[in-house]
Amino acid sequence: MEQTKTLKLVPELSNEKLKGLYKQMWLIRYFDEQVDQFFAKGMIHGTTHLAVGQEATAAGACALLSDEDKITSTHRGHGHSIAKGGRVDKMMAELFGRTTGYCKGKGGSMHIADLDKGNLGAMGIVGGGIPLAVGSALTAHMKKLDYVTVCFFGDGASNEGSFHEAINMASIWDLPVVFFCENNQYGMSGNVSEMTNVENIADRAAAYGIPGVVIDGNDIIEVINATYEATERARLGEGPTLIEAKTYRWKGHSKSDAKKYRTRDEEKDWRDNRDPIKRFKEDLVEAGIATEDELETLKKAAKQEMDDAVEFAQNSPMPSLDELLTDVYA
Amino acid sequence: MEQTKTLKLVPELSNEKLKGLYKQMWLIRYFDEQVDQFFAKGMIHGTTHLAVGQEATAAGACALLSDEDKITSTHRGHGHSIAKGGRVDKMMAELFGRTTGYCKGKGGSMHIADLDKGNLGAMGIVGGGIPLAVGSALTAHMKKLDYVTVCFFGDGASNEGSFHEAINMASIWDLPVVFFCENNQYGMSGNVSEMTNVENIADRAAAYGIPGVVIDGNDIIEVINATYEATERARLGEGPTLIEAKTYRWKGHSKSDAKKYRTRDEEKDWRDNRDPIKRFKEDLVEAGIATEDELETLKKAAKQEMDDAVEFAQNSPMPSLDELLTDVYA
Amino acid sequence: MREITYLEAVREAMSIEMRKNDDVFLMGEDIGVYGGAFGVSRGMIEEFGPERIRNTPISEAGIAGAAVGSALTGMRPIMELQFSDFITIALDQIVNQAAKLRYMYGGKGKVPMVVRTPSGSGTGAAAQHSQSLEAWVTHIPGLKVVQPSTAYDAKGLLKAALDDDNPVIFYEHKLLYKTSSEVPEEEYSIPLGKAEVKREGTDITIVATAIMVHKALEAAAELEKEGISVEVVDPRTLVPLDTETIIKSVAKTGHLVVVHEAVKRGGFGGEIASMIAESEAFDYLDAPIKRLGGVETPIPYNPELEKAAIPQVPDIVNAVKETLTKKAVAK
Amino acid sequence: MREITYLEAVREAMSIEMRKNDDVFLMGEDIGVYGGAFGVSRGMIEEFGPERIRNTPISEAGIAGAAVGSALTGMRPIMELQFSDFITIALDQIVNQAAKLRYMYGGKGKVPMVVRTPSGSGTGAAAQHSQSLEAWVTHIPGLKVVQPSTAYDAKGLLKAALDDDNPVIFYEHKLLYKTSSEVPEEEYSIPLGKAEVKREGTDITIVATAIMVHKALEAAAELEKEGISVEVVDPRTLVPLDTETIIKSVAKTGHLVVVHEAVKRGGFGGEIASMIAESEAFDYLDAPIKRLGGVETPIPYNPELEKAAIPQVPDIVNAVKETLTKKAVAK
Ligand SMILES: Cc1ncc(C[n+]2csc(CCOP(=O)(O)OP(=O)(O)O)c2C)c(N)n1
Ligand SMILES: Cc1ncc(C[n+]2csc(CCOP(=O)(O)OP(=O)(O)O)c2C)c(N)n1
Ligand SMILES: [Mg+2]
Ligand SMILES: [Mg+2]
Repeated sequence: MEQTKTLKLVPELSNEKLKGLYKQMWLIRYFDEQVDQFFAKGMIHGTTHLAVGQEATAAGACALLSDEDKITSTHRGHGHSIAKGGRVDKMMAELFGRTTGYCKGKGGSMHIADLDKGNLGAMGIVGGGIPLAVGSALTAHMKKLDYVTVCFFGDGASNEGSFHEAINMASIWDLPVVFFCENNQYGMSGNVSEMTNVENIADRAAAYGIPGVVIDGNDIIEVINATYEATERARLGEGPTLIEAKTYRWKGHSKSDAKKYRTRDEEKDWRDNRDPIKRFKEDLVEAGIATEDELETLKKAAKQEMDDAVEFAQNSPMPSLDELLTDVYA
Repeated sequence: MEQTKTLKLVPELSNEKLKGLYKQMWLIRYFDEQVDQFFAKGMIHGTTHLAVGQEATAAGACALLSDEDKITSTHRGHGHSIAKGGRVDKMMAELFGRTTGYCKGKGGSMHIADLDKGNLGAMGIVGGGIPLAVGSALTAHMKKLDYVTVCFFGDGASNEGSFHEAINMASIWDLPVVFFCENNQYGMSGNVSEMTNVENIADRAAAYGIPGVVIDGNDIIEVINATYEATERARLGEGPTLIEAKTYRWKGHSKSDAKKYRTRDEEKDWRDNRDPIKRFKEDLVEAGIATEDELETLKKAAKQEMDDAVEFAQNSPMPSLDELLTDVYA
Repeated sequence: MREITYLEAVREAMSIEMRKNDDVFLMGEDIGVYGGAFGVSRGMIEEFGPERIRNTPISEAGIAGAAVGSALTGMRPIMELQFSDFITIALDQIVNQAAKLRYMYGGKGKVPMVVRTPSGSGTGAAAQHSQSLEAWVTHIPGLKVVQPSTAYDAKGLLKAALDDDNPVIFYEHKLLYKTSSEVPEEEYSIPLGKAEVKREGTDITIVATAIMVHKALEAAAELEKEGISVEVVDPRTLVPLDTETIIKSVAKTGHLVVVHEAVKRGGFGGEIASMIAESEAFDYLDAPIKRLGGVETPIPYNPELEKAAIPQVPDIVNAVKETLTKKAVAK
Repeated sequence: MREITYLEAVREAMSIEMRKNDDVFLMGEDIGVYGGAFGVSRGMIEEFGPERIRNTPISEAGIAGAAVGSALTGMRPIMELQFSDFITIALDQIVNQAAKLRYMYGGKGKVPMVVRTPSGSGTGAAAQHSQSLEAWVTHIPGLKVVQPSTAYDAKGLLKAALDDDNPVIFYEHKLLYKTSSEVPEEEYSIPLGKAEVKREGTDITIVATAIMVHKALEAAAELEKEGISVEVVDPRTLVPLDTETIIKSVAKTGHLVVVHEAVKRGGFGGEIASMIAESEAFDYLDAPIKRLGGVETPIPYNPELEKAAIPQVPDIVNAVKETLTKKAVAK
């Protein structure tokens, strides 16, 4: 396994899997860029939160999860959904409010869930998914199932009380859950350095006696390794881990954002010098896992998948008004 | 100042002040023991939470506070109230539901407040006072007043989201507030070692980049020193401190508690070997600050004050029914 | 038949279910050896062990969220919220997650959880431990809301709540815990959404909830002496609400008094009264509807003030008399 | 007179007050350079600086509690709660502390704070960002609750809220932010507890709140064409509620339709309808009261479903017609 050594990968991943991840990262990027355009054109209503620039965290953290494993996602959740096996056509249909969407058009961008694939859903309440992930881990613990739950949340969410209560509970019960903080430096506009008094969100692990790990969230290899170790630990019954992946969202917070709270230079730096896809591409090529051409083909395939998804979404039917009153109670 | 050296006191306190604290500790103990008896006899209704055994934390933490300085208190707040200058007659009258009580009989044991003395009030919601203390500190900060706010809460409260949100806010704004955790080992029944995964609650300071200090809460000298340092720091604009004082409540959680969650041996150990009043007495005598006789006289004076308070309370009038509808809106 | 207390009935309903179904467990503060703040779960940890009688930290939002997450993934949690006043802390998970997940997900997933919580005043615990906030949750689509008034109802309704695949908020009144009634040993279920006429009468209908059912019955007994025949309807579940039974009763009596302990303003009595004012029963109303509820103050500590803050038997008696004398004029 | 938007009116009221009174400050998430999620505070940090336009972490309970504590100690905070749905997180501090401290303390202390928060659906933000939960806070003694429907009202009511020594929850409707009306430049105050008849009429009264005021006015204009004269009453503040103006109108018209966006079940419409059903106006009612409110579902994402979830102009028109044809029979 010459190449994985070069990649410094801890778990073993086949070349096919690695190339699949590369394609997936493009799929995530294309999806959110497409959504951005549709919003700009007024073709999608509501609001949306794009994760362009953060592809490595979603793809890397979910890389080794099975369909039995669970995730909880956030308002910025398209990437998580794709990485957990979600179909971009059903996702795009959801954003178009169509019956073929993941939520039959009732949830929209912020609430995509795919329970069959272990995606417990995107939550629009910042920090709202953290206790929920603990509950999912509690089920695994009580039913002696060996799935793990990876809980995504942002740097901003780490200031919610739910973060504190939930991680404390998981820590005392040694639950199989991985708290995965995507620190993209900002909440909506608040910089993490203004909103917390610690250098790293992962430092907060000390409050719960659990490991706290800081990684480069734009290096998918680091993300895979850290999540692998944390999930292994969780499966062994040793309890939760708090992973903090430093990353950056290239776009504004949501559809309307003048981004006054940061500089264009800062954005350019992340975009030009820390693009997670570009970096993975270089790694793959250098490690001899794929050629530039192969990767270009994968990228094109991702684009094609997106184009198909858009077509599917646009051709899907709108829900009938009868749908309004269904699905409230089970 | 020979004696204060022996006492290892950092701030300077006059002998009178120290003797006053000794008497105050007895007043706190007598108050709560009296309340305990009244409850047992059915003379007071509702519920109550006694701090017998925890006298050093209240008395020590408030020892150097002025009337301008503020505290926020808890359901277990009689000691805090007395230590912050509260009058036991008005407190006892409150427990008897009389018009002469601190709250005119409307608040009862759990809600005694004395705004004139800087006691912002006892809160019945566990953790509820922590954000409130931050607000009080924010006022000091914004109005450039130099009072500090000491926020009392328990080990159990440190698992509430409000603890996390509030301390984080205070830490980023360097507010003049001291978070004073009275770790009496238990919530209502949950032992702190089962309910958190850290050795010390003070370890949680790491999550906010503030100092965390562990002290023996049954040694009033340690309490005075630690609070002094924290308030000095606060007044200098250097921000909050989290103090954890290890202590123990001798009585049950509230009026009905079979105390099945702990052993009689454990209770006996704290009572016999770590009585904060006995300890302070020995310190005072050894340091030559007071004689046994003098201290006995102070103790008797405290008892007398309590007896007077009870008489005052019992002879005070009940509120008229008209009182029901007043005081809702300012 | 044997009599047991309301508290025992709640415990029994939980225990029977937990013996049968491993997915059911109880989670909350001090529910272990302490037995819960009111002793409801006393003895349960001895039978079911600490995994299924799961003592939690003081973290209402965390507990509620863990309940939601475990329910979504296959468990059937019961959360004991120590005092119903603390729902203020747990509400996001209950209202924004539990109640909405299934709808937001287009009908996928379910959240079968029961939040059991003691409410009401009368214990001298003052403003932060004595509220009746059930109206809040009735306003939230996706939740069901139950308020048993007797031991018998408590056992049967809790069984139905536990069988329900939706989040159910189950209000237990503190002062009812020690009241007894005949309760079968075996399990039975009282469907959610079925009111019960607790006393039949012909002159006036009182719709009363929780402890007010008993006060209404007392008032009815007094009024009977004066020849006034009172029908007392206990909705038992606020959501779903058995409008049919209430409407039928009002259509029969032509007079309606609604009584609850919760503060009158914004209380669920408004929903019941307006439901009638909107329904066909409106035409049968011979006098304005009268609502009784708590006064517009926090609950005070002093016991006399505390009693005065909520409707008492004489208030109900008076309300009935007033309603019966105040005939509609213009119509 | 110049016209400004509702959003500008809110900003102007805050700014005027902040210029005069150093104790007033604004605290909330992203209210600084970002200008708040809806842009209400845009430009204010430039004028007042970051101390008084205080950007907070995402900590709704912490912010609310800090507001309470600062109010109790002499400041007059305005808290911007980014979406009113998040009150689920801040509620303990608002309900168990802010609303009750003064009463619990026997009349000592006061908590002069304003919680400003955008509510309502129509932006496609789905179930967790579109609710109208004002009924909850109306149920809590100690709080005041304001719901302006126009730019003019927003400015005047916010001034009154800022002057009030009690906690006031101030609901701003998202879809009203961009609506304009004539608004004086100087400051003025609209007393809390004064309803306004937004349109006079003789056949029927519509009591409508927030955005429903505008839909009711549209409906009234349509109905006028058919010769139906509609009076539209906007309570403006739910607590205190101007029952007098509402009763007077209903006594005049003999018919009442109540409309709000909030879910009908457990909504404040129940309070208004029952208040009338209990009042002397009951005798003048010629038909059952009709309430319109949101359907019993979370707010869906799809724009057509979203619209269908809350009352629209045709629904109001129909409700009026139904009410006018459905005369009371029995009385
Ligand atoms: C409880 C709550 N508060 C505020 C918001 C509004 N809001 C949505 S996203 C966001 C920023 C979240 O920051 P972070 O957790 O870092 O995630 P990111 O957006 O950076 O991915 C805010 C404030 C919300 N949705 N929920
Ligand atoms: C929010 C909330 N949850 C639960 C309770 C019930 N309760 C009152 S005191 C208490 C234990 C508090 O423990 P701790 O903070 O350690 O304080 P202590 O009682 O030991 O002084 C509990 C659970 C409450 N009053 N408020
Ligand atoms: Mg972020
Ligand atoms: Mg404790």
